[in-house]
Amino acid sequence: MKPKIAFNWASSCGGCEIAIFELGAKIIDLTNKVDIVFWPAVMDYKYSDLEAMPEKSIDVSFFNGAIQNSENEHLAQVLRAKSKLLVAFGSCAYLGGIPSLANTSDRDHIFANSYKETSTTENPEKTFPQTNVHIDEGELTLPEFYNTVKTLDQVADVDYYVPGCPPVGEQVSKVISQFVGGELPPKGAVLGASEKSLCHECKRVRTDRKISKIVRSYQTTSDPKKCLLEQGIICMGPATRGGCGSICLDANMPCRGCYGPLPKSIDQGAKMLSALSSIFDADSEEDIQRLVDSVPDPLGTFYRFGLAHSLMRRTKQ
Amino acid sequence: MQSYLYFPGCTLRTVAKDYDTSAKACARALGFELKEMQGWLCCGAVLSNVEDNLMTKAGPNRILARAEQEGDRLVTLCAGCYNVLKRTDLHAKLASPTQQSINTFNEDSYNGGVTVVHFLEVIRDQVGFDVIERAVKVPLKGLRVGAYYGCLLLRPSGEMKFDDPNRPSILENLLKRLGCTPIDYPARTDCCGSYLSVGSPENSQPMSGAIVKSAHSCGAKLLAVGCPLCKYNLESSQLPGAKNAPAEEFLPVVYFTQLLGLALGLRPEELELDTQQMQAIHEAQTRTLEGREWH
Amino acid sequence: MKRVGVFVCHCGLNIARTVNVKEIIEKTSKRSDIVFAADHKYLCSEPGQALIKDSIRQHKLDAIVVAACSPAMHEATFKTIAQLSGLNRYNCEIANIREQSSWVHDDPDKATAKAQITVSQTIEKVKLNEPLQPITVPVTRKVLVIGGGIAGIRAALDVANAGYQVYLVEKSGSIGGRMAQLSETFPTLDCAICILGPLMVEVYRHPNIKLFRLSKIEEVRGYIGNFKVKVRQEPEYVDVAKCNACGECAKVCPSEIPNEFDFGLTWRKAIYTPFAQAVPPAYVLDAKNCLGLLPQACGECKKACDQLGTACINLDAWQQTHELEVGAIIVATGYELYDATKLTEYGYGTYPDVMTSIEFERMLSASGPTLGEIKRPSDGRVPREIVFIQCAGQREPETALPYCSKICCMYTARHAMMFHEKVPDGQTYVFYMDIRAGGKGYEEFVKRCQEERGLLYLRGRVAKVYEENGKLVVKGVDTISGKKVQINADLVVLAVGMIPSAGSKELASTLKASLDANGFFSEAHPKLRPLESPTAGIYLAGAGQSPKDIPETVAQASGAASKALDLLSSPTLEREPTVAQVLESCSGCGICIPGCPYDALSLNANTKLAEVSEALCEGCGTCVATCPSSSLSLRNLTDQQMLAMIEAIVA
Amino acid sequence: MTETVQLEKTFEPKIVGFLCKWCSYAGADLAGTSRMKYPPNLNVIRVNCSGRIDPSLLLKALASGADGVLIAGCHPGDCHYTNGNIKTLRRFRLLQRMLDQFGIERERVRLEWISASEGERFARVVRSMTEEIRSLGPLNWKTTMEVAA
Repeated sequence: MKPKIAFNWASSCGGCEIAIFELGAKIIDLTNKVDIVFWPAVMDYKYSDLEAMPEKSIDVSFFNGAIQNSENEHLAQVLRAKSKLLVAFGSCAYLGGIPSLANTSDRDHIFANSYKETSTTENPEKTFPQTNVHIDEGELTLPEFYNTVKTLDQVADVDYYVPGCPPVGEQVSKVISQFVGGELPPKGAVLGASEKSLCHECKRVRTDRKISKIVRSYQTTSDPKKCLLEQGIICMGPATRGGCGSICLDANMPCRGCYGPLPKSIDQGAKMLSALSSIFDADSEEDIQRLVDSVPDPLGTFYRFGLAHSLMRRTKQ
Repeated sequence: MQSYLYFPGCTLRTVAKDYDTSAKACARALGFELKEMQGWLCCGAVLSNVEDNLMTKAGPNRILARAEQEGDRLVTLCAGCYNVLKRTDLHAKLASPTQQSINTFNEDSYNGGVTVVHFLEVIRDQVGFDVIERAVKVPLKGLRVGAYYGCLLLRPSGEMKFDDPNRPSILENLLKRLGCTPIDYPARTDCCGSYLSVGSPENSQPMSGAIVKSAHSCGAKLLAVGCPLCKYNLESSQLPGAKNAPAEEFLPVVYFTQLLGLALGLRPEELELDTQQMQAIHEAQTRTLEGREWH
Repeated sequence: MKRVGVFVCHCGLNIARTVNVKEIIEKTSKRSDIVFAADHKYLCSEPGQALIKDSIRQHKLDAIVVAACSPAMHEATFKTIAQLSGLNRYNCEIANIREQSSWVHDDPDKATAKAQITVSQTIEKVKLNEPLQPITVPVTRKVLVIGGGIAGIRAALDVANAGYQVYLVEKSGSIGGRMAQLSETFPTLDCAICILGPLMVEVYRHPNIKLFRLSKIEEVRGYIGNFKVKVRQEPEYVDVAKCNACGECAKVCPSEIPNEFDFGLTWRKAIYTPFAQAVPPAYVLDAKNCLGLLPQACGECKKACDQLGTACINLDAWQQTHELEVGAIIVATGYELYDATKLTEYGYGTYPDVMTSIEFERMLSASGPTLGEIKRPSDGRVPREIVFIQCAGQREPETALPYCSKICCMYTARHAMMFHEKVPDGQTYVFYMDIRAGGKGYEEFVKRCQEERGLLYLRGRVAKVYEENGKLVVKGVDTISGKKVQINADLVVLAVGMIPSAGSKELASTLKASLDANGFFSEAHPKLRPLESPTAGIYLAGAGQSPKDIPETVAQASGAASKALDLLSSPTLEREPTVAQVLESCSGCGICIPGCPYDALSLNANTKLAEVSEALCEGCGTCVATCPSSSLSLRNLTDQQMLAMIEAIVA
Repeated sequence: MTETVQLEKTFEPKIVGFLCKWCSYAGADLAGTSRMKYPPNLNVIRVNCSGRIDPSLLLKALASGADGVLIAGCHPGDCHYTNGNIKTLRRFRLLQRMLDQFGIERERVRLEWISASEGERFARVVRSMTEEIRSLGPLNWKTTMEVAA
């Protein structure tokens, strides 16, 4: 009998779903090998159907997206209960991803911003999302929106992690085949990624490991052959797992860190901060401060994909 | 008109009225005024010998606390008050436990918002000696003045930071600008005997007497002071009957503010200089100018 | 899992007075990860060490924590005991509960609580320590001595005589230092230069000593056993080898300036010999006061020298940099005198007849400005009444130097005695706070001066000195009679204090050797390691470390020399193996490479990954913090250990 | 006034101190041998050089319950390892900017240069830091992170 697989998306852009379609024709023989029992992005499933399933009846659940509301958390728990293996699929589920940048703010500010302050918003009645509303027909409910975005493993026990925003195609097929009759590493492993930093697969040449200025990529035309750091563009590559094939760098864009920290790393952002500042070409207080001040939005830069997963997880309200 | 918050102190209300008047007159002449602070009281200089050093500070703290309400700089004239208030302020800024208990003891606690300065510092740092020199209408040519500092302006030097405690020069520098000839004499920083003159003049008089002698022997014809008590001691030590009073002729003692006033062209009465003092001053000047003097 | 044992020291009452040792033992033994815990009155004592030894054997411990004084104190002792008991010495860790707890906190409960944390954090660390073997590296068997005074001379000779190469660096034109300026020395009244001169010559002739005059230390790299030193030498306009010190050059030199050797009491030319017995015995051209070298303005000296055929003057000489490799460095930078003009109450600088003791010393010297005659600088008259003021600007924390210079009581007695010799009918007064005459024959010497010579010692300080009709009026107090005293003197001599010589600060930071609050070089331990700087391989001699007299200086110099020899005695040296290591996750990004001050990091040519040269790595761990991929680790101070310790503290 | 008194009674700050072995730890030892008194709120981790301090460790301390962190090293120019402390300075300045973004008061995280002879300075730093943090109150980052709803 074919192994049962589930896909779910929580707080995410949907890119991870597209990543699965990157399998292309392979999806056909995937469906020959497995039963897809739950996949809201593709087919209409009811949560009730899922909740009705017996415990551990699903072999593997691929869960993408961060946990930003009560619905996300509920699904995470249900899927955990119903599945033998739960996989945090993609940067959001694994690290918090872009959604967890919301942890630099809180619900009230986010609502105010989205439903009031933005210039394109027209909301004269000042209507804000409510968890439940009475109307004549009865009661309407919405999931509760959280102050703090969490990673999947902060709400449920996770067996494996697959990084990437989104995970690149060939890695996805590799991972899936690992689950379908493949060899599996010990619990907690990061699949579909390298054990070394992106620099290991980066084709750019490194000459002088010094930083005398910092610019944003739009402010300069960078040399596509030279290391971006040495050109003053902050590239998270050194502090980020490889395995993506350095596609961003091939497109002359710096790494943003979506593949997450390295095996022994305590905190991806802090590590990058440390490495970057250590090679500042400045010794005097003034020069150092000048370079420090030229770093755009440190928190957002160093934790673009990993705030929820980081040591600090969020800012103080 | 620029005005400075001003603490007169008891003596300048009574025996040292002339110091107060002349200073205020000079200030006006120099285009600023000394604005008397509200509700000032005795600085507690007399208490400074009392054992319980907490009490010595309670009074002055109250003064500073009140001054704080009116301004951030407090000008003093009497060297005694200056010494007490400045050191009280320093102590307050240390935020020591003693200070805390003083603040809890006083109804209004002082938060160290006041800088205590002496009138001399104001005319040196705020007005500037160059301005003074230009403002001089009647240069006091040939007036051989012995500046007398005493202790309270200078010591303890670590705290007062007013001038070099051993070789001070601020008064001489001022007098030069007024056209006087300042006389350097060794005793100018010696102690005048201070409050001993109250209880045991037989001990204080020889001390101040020695100062007068020293000034005499170096050719001073006049003594300029910045402290009422010093003035009193230096004068009384020369009176007949004072214990080993100097044999030389009487050496008049005036406040530096009075000389400043004269140089600025103010009338003697504005400076409360009596005819006797004026006579002495003219006498001294003319003698040297006509070269009847040695030196 | 490791079998960890904990030992807590009472240090007599030093720890036990504030830290509740029993409670710590109790709490610690309750831990599931602790096999054994015990306390002792003095763990560093023989029975204390025996306790550790036996317990390790008996309980088969494979790691121990010793909670006692600072690791700076006894870490080595306890690691060795661990080793002798069959443990790897790196499985022993020290928890500092004395300097960091019992001595700085009053509240016993709080002190104990803190000590408890210190102990548990150390337990967490030692659990993750790995056994290591020391790294052996070769030793450069040469010594650098900085400063050519009596301390430097003695140290240099001792090392050289033991058969090792010495580089002696002196900033002035001649070695000899302060001692060369002295006339006699107490208490024996030996002529200073008579006993110093031969040593100076010996240095100059010694095959194992290379002397650099007019030189400064520019840069010091490396570490104990292997220092790389750059010495910058001012242009040698006069060829030391050729110059025969005939002095013809000086005769024709038109530029005359005050002679610093006599503190401006005499004059010298721009080309001159520092003093009669100068070593090297060659003239010095003082470029600052020469009429001009670039462009050449005068050149008379060269003409004169060339005419004589000596031809040892080269006016186009350039400064040179010498690169030296040494295993040990001896710092003997000596002292200067406190600026007496700051002591305005004494009027030095205002009244010519107020002089400092060292100026008086020059005047006493037979080769001095007055050829030993004592004369008033103002009018050349022989003074009849002389006042010596001891502790001038010393033991005065508020206004001048807080410390005592130790030698003034002695040389002042000597000065007074010499004055009495030369002016028998003169009267001498000495103001003192108290006489500090600790030293062999010192007390006797002072007594002799006081009694036989009828010198008047007044216990008290001088309030002020001023001039009155040709006399110096000295006003002071005699605290014994309780009377104010006034002396009308002809000459006043100030015993000003010793301060570290100029440049000590720069040198200290070049050497990475620390200075104390008064700017003297600080020793590794005030009692037990007075000859060593806290920086390994750097040794201290003479007044650069603290004020001291000649016998002490010479003793310390020989001591420092023997310390250096101890290091040089073996061709290799064991270094701490707690160095950086590269983990498999290294991607070869190369960000760590430029940061290493020792060039210990490099990218392997084949693997293109980082690698550490253990011989070069000093174990600072900066690269570990720098590595963006956490692929560098510091042995026995790994991130895991740091995390464990942090957890233990905040738990 | 009364409020701070309240705090002093209830709240004892927990401070993690990273001290370099050559200067600052020796300075702390000097404070000890000179019997200078300072509050027991700081526990010390001894490192060879302040350059060893990875910002991750500092964040770890704050995230897991410390109310403040002190990094102390040799004065610039005096580093036993030439310039480890300068690298610390570079990292620290950038870290400060990021800590501002995290909303952590600057008083909580300090970088100080303390030489082996500055025992008094060490004591002073610990005193002032303890007082400042005490008046700021607890950091409690754990609860900050847990605010989900």
